[in-house]
Amino acid sequence: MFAEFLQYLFSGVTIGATYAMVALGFTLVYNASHVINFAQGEFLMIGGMATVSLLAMGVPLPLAIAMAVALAAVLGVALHKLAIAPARKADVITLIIITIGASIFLRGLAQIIWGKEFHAMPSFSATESVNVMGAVMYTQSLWVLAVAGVLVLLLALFFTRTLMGKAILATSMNPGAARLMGIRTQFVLMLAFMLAAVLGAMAGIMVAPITLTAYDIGIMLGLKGFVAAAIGGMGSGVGAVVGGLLLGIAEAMTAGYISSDYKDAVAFLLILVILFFMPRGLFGARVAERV
Amino acid sequence: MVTKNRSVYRAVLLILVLICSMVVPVMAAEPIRIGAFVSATGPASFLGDPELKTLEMYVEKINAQGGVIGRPLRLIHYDDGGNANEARNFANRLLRSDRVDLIIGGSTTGTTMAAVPLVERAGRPMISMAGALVITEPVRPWVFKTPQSDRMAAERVLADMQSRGITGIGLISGTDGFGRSGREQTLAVAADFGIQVLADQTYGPQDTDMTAQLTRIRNTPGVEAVFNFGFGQGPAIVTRNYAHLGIELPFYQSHGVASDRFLDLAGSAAEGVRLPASALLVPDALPDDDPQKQVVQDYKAAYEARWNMPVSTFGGYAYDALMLAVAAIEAAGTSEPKAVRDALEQIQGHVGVTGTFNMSPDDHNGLAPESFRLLEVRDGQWVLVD
Amino acid sequence: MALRLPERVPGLPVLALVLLLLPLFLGNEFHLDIATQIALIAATVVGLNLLVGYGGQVSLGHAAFFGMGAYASAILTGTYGWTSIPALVCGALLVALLAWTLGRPILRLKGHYLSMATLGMGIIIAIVINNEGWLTGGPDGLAVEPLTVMGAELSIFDHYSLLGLEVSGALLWYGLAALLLLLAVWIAQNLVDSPIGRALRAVHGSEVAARVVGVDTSHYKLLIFVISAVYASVMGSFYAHYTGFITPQVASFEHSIELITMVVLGGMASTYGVILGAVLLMLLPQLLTDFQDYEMMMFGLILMLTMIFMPKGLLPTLSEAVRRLRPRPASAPASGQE
Amino acid sequence: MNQSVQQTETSCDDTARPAPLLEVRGLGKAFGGVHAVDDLSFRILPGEVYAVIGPNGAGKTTLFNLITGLYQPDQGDIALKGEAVQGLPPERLARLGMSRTFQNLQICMNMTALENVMLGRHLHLKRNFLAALLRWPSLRASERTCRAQAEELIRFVGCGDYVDADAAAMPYGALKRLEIARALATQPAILLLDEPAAGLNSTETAALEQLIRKVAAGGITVVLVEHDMKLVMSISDRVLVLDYGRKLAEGTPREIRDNPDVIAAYLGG
Repeated sequence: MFAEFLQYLFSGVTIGATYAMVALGFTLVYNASHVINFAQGEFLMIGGMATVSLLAMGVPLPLAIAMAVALAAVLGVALHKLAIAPARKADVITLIIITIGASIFLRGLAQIIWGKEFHAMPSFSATESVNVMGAVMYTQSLWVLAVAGVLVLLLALFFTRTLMGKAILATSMNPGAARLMGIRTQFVLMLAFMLAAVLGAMAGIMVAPITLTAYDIGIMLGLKGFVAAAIGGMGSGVGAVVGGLLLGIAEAMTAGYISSDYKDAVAFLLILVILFFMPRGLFGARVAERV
Repeated sequence: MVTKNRSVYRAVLLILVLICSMVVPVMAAEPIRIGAFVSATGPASFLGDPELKTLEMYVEKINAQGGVIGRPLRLIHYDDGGNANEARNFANRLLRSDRVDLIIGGSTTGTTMAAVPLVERAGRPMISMAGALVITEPVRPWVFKTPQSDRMAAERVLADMQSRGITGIGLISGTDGFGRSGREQTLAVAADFGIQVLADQTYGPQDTDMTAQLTRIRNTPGVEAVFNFGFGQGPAIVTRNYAHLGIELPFYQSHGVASDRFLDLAGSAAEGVRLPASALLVPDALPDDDPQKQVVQDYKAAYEARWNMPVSTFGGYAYDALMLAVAAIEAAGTSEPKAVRDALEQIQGHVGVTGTFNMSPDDHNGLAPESFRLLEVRDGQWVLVD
Repeated sequence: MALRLPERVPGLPVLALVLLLLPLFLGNEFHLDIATQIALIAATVVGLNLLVGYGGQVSLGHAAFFGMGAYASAILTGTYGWTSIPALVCGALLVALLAWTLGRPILRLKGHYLSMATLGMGIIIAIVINNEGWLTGGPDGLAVEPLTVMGAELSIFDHYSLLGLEVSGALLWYGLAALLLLLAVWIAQNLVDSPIGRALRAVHGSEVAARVVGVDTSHYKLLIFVISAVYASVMGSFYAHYTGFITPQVASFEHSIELITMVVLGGMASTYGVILGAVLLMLLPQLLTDFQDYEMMMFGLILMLTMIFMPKGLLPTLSEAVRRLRPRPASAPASGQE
Repeated sequence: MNQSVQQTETSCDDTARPAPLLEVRGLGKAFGGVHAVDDLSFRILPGEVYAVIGPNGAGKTTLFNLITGLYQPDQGDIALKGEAVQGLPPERLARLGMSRTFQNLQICMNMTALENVMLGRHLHLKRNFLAALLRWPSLRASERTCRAQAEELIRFVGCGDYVDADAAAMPYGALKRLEIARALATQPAILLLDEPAAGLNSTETAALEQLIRKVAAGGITVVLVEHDMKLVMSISDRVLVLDYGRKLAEGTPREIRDNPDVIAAYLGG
């Protein structure tokens, strides 16, 4: 019984950590620009696909990862410079449609470059799984959790300890005032997009050995990341992490104990229920409206 | 102001160019017009991509050899992205705008069925590359298909389980059309083989982890084997999760994974997996007197040389569809739809990649269950079991 | 008293004229078929625009209502042998009830949380349609009976004699779709020009302002949510009868995104703009087929560029440009040619 | 000034004075431990012009938001025409005759000036759903009347040039007056103006003063938050001075001007 529960938990935490990284990407961009970047899932795809194709060319794994992340970072900056910045005065929903256009474009591009097939990436460690109290865990899951943990920690340090991180926070709270204080908001925005792309790419690379990867894998993972971010409360870093883990675990538990048919429905039901009681998610800012 | 005007001007230009590009292609009387709609992108690109590649390649080949009944073939193809409504619209475009003589498509049951009413009405033969039984049962005058039915696949697997003395199984299937239909057929015929489906789990086509479902199946008492009905990357992940959980029970897949790509994706986890598939995956293992041997070897060699990627049985469905069409046009001596349809119905002993087709007015599929070979993965290779 | 002529006075007859003359320019039945579908989808989008464009409430799950209407008609006529109109009305009532029930908690949310909730609601409905195969036929879809009105069947494949003229069913269907679109526009504009519409637009413009002058904003949000859902349901029913075959994709997240994209692309709060948006987005897949593998990339690119350079949508941007050109016809074209 | 105002200038324990239009008792509201409004009580009599002043952050706008139902009070009562109204949403208060303007303009920029004011007539219009859907003649007639009334009001506040202009295209000063026109369109018993003169030049302020006088002369009770002391002192019947959310002083402009506490607070005491 317990082994069963543990098995669902492992599976949920692994996928949940992925969702959390995607959700953090959403949160970063949202905080800096109040844009929901529907292209966030594509960075995941680009990270995974680029790494796979570099590996196939004989590039060693660490270098391949670095190059893939760099590629995603460049694309993140390009997304901001070419698509978001020129339209920054547009309606929120218009910006959403722009990011949807961008995600379709990136997917179309990836499909031309890398083809439509799924690709497998070898596990980072030689042994593929370990046994923990009767439940089995991918060693890759440990990689996912470790990397997610380190990234979250680094982000937290970045925002609390560095000037640049504080600048991003200031910009998110009040762009006008931040500009007056001499913060270059455009640069901060660009940085946020870049960091989000890096996060997404890292998530994509880490889970690729478990999930396989293809040009269209970003759609569902991106959507789930958005759900996780909303569960946690848009703009809250802690919320993104908690939301991601919660979503992953809820899915695994539903598939295990209730119904695999309605696993995804339960995830979305969860968000409806949470928003019903907490209209700004679990950790969303509760500010009084200024009039 | 100036830049704003310019951007408006540019956008207007863009729209104009787009609208102009809609001009209907000029009618050319000479070639035989073959229309195709496949799911070359989207969730079913697994199917549509090799299908389209096969069609393009063989239409070229046939034209290089002088065409059919002295006329070149002209392939007009559209990508429906796996969307049934797009498929319907493209089928309609093929019928009414491109005025094709014959249609090959769609890739999935949903896209095929969406086009069926239009095709039936327009009276043009359509050869589908989708698996579900409903496409050709009941028989519709103008609709044919090349893959074996999913029921046939289920029966083949269940028969093998029966021969191994298995009486209780766990079923896991995708929630896409292929998996749903396969699941229904399996549930419908399992009892005929004295087999009980004790666990019935599903996974979404985009899911990335099926450990929970498999854990549940493993913990169901009485399960002696597991059968996965699905296509795309899902079954590969299921296979990896299966091995990862260390489940020792016999594991069966459907023909939905019958491609070398599956071996790449599932890796060592695929060891011992059994599945029904056409001869295409084991061309060299076929006995020399097998009539399919030559056809299958040729197709595999040609496809892999041209596209530099492993063949899949789905491309084989397209190969068969095209060759059946060519055979029918040759037999009819014309591309007139009614004559071609009648000729298609008369085809006997046509050796294809998928199997040997014996069409009749009551059977628009024409394949016998024997066309499915039972394969097992051993040492990373497909091996013929019987 | 100088009564300003409302914009709707010239708009509707022009639209009617365009719809009337359009069949003369369509090359073949395929074009007519696409035009019919565009009209039905455009009518759906006109309804969605009431919610999104005028009311300022984003819905990322509207295809679910469209799908429910389509499936209600398909199932009630096909499985239970109802005639089309009662099935359509029943579907619309069902959707209205659902939208009313769900709309209350959902519409309390704002901004991205509202998007999220509508998205979740839409996906749950799509999952149910996909999973309950015994009722809906599952992912492989469901064939739909032709539309029957007072015992007469309207099939695109038949020919009918109308006032002594032989008319194809396809043309009749086009006429019906065109009428539905005109009706949808007429009703939408009536609503927008009424006190209700004003209250609704005020919700978008400034919700506090609306409240302090006595507008019960949550009531109006709910009202318009239900209205736009009913629009979608009714058009979904007609669409199902027209195409004769539906799959869960009609209710999918992708379809929802498509619908909202039509609104934003054409121009929010512009009834004729969103019709233009529907026309373009429905034609694009047909126009881009020549690009083959590049189709998806092109589609994304066009979507992105249009929204970047015309953030207000096509029609508002174009009409603004025209307005700007008019007073100084000499200088404007020069700047346009750069 | 009218009679009731004369009476308020007599002492507070006068039992014969008229019932207050608005009465606030022990009102309190805190944001994260900071008391924006703290145990505040005052009464506003029908027909008077009542000003609320105080340094920045004294809780003036919070007070307005509490009175008009945008914020929920933590404690205390608010009575409008003798009826307890604390906690009621703004749309209910509007029905009871309360209307207001905002410090940061709340104009519907997606509508014309006329439509903004017609919106103010919302409560007084037939809002039959079917009539709207099908555009019945009765609805058209009522819309025509409404349009005429709205135009009248726009001219009344001095924005006659902008009747058909898009709100987004109007200058700031005109928008401030437009907001007043919209508030007047509800036919309020009490009108709350939140810094109506902020951002206006001296000519515009003078015009505003005239407008407020005209409104008050029409029998509408006016409550205003304002920084422009000249304006406050010239048009108010009584003034309430807030400091840190508490009542510092209340009285006629003359009394306030001479109040040592107020002088201390204002001159950095």
